[in-house]
Amino acid sequence: MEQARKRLATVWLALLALLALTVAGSFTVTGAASAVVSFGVAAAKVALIFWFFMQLRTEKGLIRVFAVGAIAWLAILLTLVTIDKVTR
Amino acid sequence: MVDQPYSTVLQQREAATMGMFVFLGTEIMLFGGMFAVALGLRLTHPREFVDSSMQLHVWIGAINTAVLLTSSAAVALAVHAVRARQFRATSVLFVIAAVLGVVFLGIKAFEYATEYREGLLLPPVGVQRLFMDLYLVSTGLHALHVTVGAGLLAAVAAFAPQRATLVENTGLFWHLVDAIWVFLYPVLYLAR
Amino acid sequence: MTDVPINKRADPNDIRDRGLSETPEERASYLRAGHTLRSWFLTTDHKRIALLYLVSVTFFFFVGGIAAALIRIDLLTPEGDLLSNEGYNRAFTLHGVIMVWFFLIPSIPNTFGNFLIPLMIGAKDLAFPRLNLLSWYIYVIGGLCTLFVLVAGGVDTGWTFYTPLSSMFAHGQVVMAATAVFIVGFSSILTGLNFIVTIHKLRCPGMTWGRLPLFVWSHYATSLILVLATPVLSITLALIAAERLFGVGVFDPKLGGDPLLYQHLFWFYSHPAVYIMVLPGLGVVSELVTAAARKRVFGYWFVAGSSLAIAAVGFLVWGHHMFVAGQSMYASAVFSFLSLVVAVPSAVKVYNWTATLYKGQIAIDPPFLFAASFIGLFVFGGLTGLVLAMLAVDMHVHDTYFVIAHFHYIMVGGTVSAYFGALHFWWPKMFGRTYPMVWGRIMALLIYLGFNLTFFPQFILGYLGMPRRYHVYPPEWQVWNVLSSTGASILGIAYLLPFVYLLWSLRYGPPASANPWGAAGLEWTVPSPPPKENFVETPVVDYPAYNYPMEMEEGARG
Amino acid sequence: MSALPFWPHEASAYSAEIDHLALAFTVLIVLLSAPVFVLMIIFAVKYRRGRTADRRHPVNSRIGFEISWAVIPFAAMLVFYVWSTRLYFQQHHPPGNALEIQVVAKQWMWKFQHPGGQREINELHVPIGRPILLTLASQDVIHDLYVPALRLKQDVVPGRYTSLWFDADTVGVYRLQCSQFCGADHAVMGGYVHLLSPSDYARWLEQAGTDMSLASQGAALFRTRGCSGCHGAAATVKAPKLEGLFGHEVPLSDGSVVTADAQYIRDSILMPHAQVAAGYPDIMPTFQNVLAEDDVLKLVAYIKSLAAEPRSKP
Repeated sequence: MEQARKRLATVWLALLALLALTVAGSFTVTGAASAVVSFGVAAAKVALIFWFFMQLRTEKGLIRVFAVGAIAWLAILLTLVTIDKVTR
Repeated sequence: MVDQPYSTVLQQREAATMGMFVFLGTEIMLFGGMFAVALGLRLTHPREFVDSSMQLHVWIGAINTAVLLTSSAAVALAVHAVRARQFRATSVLFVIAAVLGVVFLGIKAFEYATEYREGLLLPPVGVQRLFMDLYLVSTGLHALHVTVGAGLLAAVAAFAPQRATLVENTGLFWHLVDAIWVFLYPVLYLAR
Repeated sequence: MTDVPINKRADPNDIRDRGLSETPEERASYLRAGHTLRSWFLTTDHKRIALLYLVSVTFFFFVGGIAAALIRIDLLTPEGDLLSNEGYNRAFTLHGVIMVWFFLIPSIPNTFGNFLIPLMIGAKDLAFPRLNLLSWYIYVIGGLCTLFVLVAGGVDTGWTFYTPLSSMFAHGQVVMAATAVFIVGFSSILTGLNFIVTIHKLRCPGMTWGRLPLFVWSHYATSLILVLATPVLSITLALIAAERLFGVGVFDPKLGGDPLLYQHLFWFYSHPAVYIMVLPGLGVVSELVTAAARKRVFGYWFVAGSSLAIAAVGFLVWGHHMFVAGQSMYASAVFSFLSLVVAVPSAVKVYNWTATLYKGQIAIDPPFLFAASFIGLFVFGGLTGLVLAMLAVDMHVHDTYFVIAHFHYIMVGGTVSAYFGALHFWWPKMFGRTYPMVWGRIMALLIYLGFNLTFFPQFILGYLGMPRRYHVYPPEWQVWNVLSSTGASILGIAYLLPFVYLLWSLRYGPPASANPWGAAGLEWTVPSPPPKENFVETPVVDYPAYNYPMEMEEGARG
Repeated sequence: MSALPFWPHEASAYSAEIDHLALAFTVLIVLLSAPVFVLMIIFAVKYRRGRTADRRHPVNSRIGFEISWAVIPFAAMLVFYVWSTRLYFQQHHPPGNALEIQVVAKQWMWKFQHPGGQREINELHVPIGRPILLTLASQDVIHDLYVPALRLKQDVVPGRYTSLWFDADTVGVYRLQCSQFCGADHAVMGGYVHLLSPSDYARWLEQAGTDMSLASQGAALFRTRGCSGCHGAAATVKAPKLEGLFGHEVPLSDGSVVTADAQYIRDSILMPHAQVAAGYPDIMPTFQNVLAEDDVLKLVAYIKSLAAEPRSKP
């Protein structure tokens, strides 16, 4: 029990550290690198939230699939819109 | 106690969790439309998008992100508590999370007011106007979710902190509202 | 048999009673479990909610049908004489909005899906019965908003709400119409969510995925689209409403916005929505064909898998609505290719149904006739869809009557035939009464003839170059339009027929046995109409789907 | 024309090829769907319930069948995919020597501007035997220029230029229509394309006569709207010179490079802050509410006419 609470606190600190990293990144890098940093950090943060806060760590495989399924579907929308936009 | 179509408590709990995750998927797709608009806007007008983004208050956004992350951590602890049947702790943690949600809304309101004074909201012409419209609609929609979420947290804390499934599902909703902000923040504030 | 006086209550066990009396099954059924309005409007029984939907979608089908009638009458002459330009625009907009969101999308899933999924998988109800009722109320609120639009003067944007026309130029009730569609979207989402969880969690012991009826598979695929696509439409319409109400617009071309981005978002929902409309129909036809042939479906896993494949690939093809919209030609080439890919699973289904009939015991009853119409019209609609997927040909026929004919073959020829097929197949199960077969056969034939007469001429009109949403057209095209309107009146009469004989059967139809068609499937193991709790004892399944006896070579059976 | 038309006119070689494609595809449709119709009827008769027939050895699955009826139709489709996509790409690459005509769509009329300055409404006169390139702009909502006899259509999207080209070979008068729903009078937003022999076209140009070519009309606007005050030869303000600009690459202030095409010129006039040329201050006012789309097209024609002139040193 105590251990679980400690783990959640660690995750919380990690999230705040990632937030600091992404804010710092916004002042130092620009262009494509900036996008990589800010969205890489955001993805890491969301992964932590999903895995630890939302307890996907202990859920069954099916629930995990459902949790990320919509994200995969969103990727379809974003990818095909990008294909049109960059080749127009 | 098992409700009508179910035969076991476990089955009912699993159905509730699965239903919640499906619902969260619809929320992701709802905000996904906004992310697609942001992507389209940035691909068409990369320079103005970045310029407009730099006008926003990075630090206010950062503080708000920290507030939401903290609130999410409180909810995670509350779910932990309800599983240990510490209902009082669950209640307290949910109230903390709800209060942080209200703090988030307060900061957001202050930020809108500041932007209004600076003439950023509804600037007259051009791509910056499109960007600020996108900003308004997406943060507004998110703020609506925070309002609903904070209300749910408070209601569950007050009336039903012992109903584990309800506590967990409310928590899941709150985490997703947090996760969406985690993406909105770099999309809107940190484009460089 | 006509010697029994109609108003005499006779013995229910007497065959000449013609079902006038209440049968014991009916007395114990969900239909008699409470007679108050409250017992209907606050019910959480999936079967009663299905009937609530049946009544409400039928109502909207006829409201949309009246708009269609106005359109077809106006098109009888080349001049715009019945309706003004603006009036015609409002008629086809309402026809589209009502038929798409208030009839086609909820039609089969919310009535037959609701009624049958729990029965087919051996469950007592859907996973979230109260959510199911809420979903109906949301539908009703959305419907009332639409009726308000209708009364308040209509809306003139087309069902596609293209910006900047909808956001800056249209004069009608655009915000209210968008609100109506926004609201009814949540009804779809909740229904889809409910089905997904039900199918995952409430299958009875032994009901493995490999034993699920294909109807359930196709509703599972439909539900995935409902929950994944509908929210994108919601946000897109919310953006249109925000632009009209508050001037907060992200698509405004004057500011450098991109109207094509709106189209991307709209079709990301609305193309998969076509599969929301047709996948349940495909599921119905799988049931109808196997029951009519009394034979196991040919290639179960291919038919089941093709539903999921259609749902998945259906998300990758929306750009074929934008080939002439100014989309990048490379994107168009990608979308054109993917549109050919999505035809493969549809073809697999059709060929499998045909193969199912081989060596079957085919009964030429109304359900089979509807299924056969469906297959014929769906094949033709699907293949003309491939014509539209061809980039160069699409440049000619895009936004013409060719498109109108194509999607009506899918949605009216396909989905509506399946809807009536389902109604005729499961009517005895839902109400415990049988109807005169001959009337069902007549209706199926009338629909098939009327439909082809209505919509086949529109392919020719389209290739001749008649754009859609035109009510003023060159005189030399009048013959085709008159043919089409003639067909439409036959179709209109055919759609009214079931009101007579199905409603008649409710009182005078002979009682139906538990399994009047001799069909396989758990829903046929319970009494007709089913009791409130569906199954007195939870069933246990130890046999495959469509477990019809097979005729083997002599001696091979032993 | 007969009372019952089955087939639209073909006014170009391209139309004929589209018809060939459509007809060939129809044959494929028949080949793919006929087995379904024929077999359904045969089975329904032969295996009708109650009728004796050989029903032994029913088959419930055959992987070979499944794969063949998935793959063979798809392979046949691919042939058509290549054919039609090739035509579509060809349709997106106008030849360089095309006669350019500017089209402005607005609720609910079509305006056409010829290079010589001739203007017409809802009627378009063009010669056969040479490629014609239409540049399409919209003043308000999305419209769509559709000429069935040419088997061509293209949406006209506000905020950007789209284009359509054709090489007609049959003299005649053909219908043109708006095929994207554009509001109240959508159904009557049409007119005619007059495909003329080159000599008739020359005669038409003469009688439609105008004192000024499109480029000269643009030049006049250039002076009266104040453009020349900054971009003119005698200007003192630091503004990019426009001689020799069109078709060349322009370095922008953010480091990127764009080609100065019609779309760039249009955006620079209506949204001047979007793409600022490198080395110049961002001071140009927008002409968004001052100039209509057809005026902008005239200015584009004028600036294009300056392309031939030598580029002056900044």
